[in-house]
Amino acid sequence: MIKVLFFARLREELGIDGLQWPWQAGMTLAELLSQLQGQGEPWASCLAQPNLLTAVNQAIVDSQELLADGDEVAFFPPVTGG
Amino acid sequence: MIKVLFFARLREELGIDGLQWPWQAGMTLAELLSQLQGQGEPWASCLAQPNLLTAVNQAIVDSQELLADGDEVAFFPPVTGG
Amino acid sequence: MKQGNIPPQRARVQSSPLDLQGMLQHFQPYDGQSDEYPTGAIVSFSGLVRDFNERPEVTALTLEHYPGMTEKVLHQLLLEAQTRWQLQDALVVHRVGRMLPGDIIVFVAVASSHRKDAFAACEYIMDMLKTRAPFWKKEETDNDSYWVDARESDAEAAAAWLKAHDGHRQ
Amino acid sequence: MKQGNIPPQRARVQSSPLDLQGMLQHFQPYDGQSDEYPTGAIVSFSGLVRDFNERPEVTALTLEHYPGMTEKVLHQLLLEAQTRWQLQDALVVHRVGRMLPGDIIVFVAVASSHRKDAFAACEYIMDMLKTRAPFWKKEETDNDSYWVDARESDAEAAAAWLKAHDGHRQ
Repeated sequence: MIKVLFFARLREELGIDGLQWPWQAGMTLAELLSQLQGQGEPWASCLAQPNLLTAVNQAIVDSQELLADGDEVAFFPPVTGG
Repeated sequence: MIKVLFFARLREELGIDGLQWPWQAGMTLAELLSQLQGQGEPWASCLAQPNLLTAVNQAIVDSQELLADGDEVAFFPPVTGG
Repeated sequence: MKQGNIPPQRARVQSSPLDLQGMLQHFQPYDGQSDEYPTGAIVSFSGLVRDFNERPEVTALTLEHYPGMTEKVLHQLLLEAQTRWQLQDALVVHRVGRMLPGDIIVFVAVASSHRKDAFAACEYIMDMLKTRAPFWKKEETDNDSYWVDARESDAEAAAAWLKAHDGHRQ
Repeated sequence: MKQGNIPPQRARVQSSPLDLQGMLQHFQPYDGQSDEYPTGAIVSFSGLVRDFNERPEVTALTLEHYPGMTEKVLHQLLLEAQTRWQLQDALVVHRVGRMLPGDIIVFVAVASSHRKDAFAACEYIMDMLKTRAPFWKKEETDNDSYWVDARESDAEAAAAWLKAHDGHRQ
């Protein structure tokens, strides 16, 4: 399984702060995103936001990242701290 | 009269922290410096140091500055605070 | 005075209020027992909640973060700064939760032998924090609340450091 | 929070020890009674006596100054910084007399709406102080004492600000 997390505006728009998603061998971050978007609205449009950031195991990565079983994947908007 | 002050290394080398010097109409800072140097050593060499800074009435000025009776003139080395 | 790598404990996230004096107590370079005094410069930055930002009448803000990742990123920024400049110590403390105008959001401090290094390292940590640390601000006015948008100027400030090769921004 | 010109009292010279916490008490932007909260950034600089400088084993230093002129120059630097950047407040406190390694020589703090302005103004004040404020350092080692020479790097740092037109150094 993959542990998926959502933060800030994304968490509010999806109405959920996280979920478990089945892992498949060879799965990339881009595939996970595509499967999540496949659940219809609000997933399709929310996860299509152009500036979306993604972290795997708490490090920001790009969409070609290969996922391992048990990974923690987070989706969030550009950061605004400090 | 002109109130003349010396600071730091200059004060130590001259062995004096200040003095009163007669003012003359039309006197520039360069003339005052020349008169002070005219007192022989250690004045001549001390006041010929290349990086000497001069302030008139507590503002740094160049040697063309015209002096007024009662002015406070200070000579000192480059500053090293902070 | 620490001389090795800055430990993870120097990067903190807390929901309790930050006070400048308390922060600096955590950042005294000498305990009165030191044998060596290499630090010549301490630069600190405090970020405060303003009453204007995206809208003119901000009454409060709430900071959300990504627990675990936040601390890692903040510590990583301290280590990066220590790689770029000669530092004896660095500290970053970021507050989360709900805050009011005037409250301190973030405190950064660095100690170096040289003032130029201390200024550059402190500003670097802040500029990078603004674009890489997973915090999100939601502002409140009297009749609304909204997520703050990321600023282009923050992205530019961070990018300028990455282009800089001499330890200073272009 | 002051909005007009920074008053002369914000530039001080003292022979008693400076402590960071006491300094920041003088630099709290808000008293809990404010109506407005324009300050988003406070940057502070503390300069400390190191145990190495021109020679490797400095045991103490004595700072001489030009009473009267010093305070004028320091206040002038605060006003110049306020002209160049948008500042709500600025403070400079410089110690004179004999000091030991670890002691604070100088403290500068500035408050601004924007962090870039606060960093630049604080560094500007320090760089200008180093070349324009009439202070002179005499260092002691175990068997000698000597006047510190002015540094070329300090003159260059000050000159870089005078060439800068966009509020930042070239």
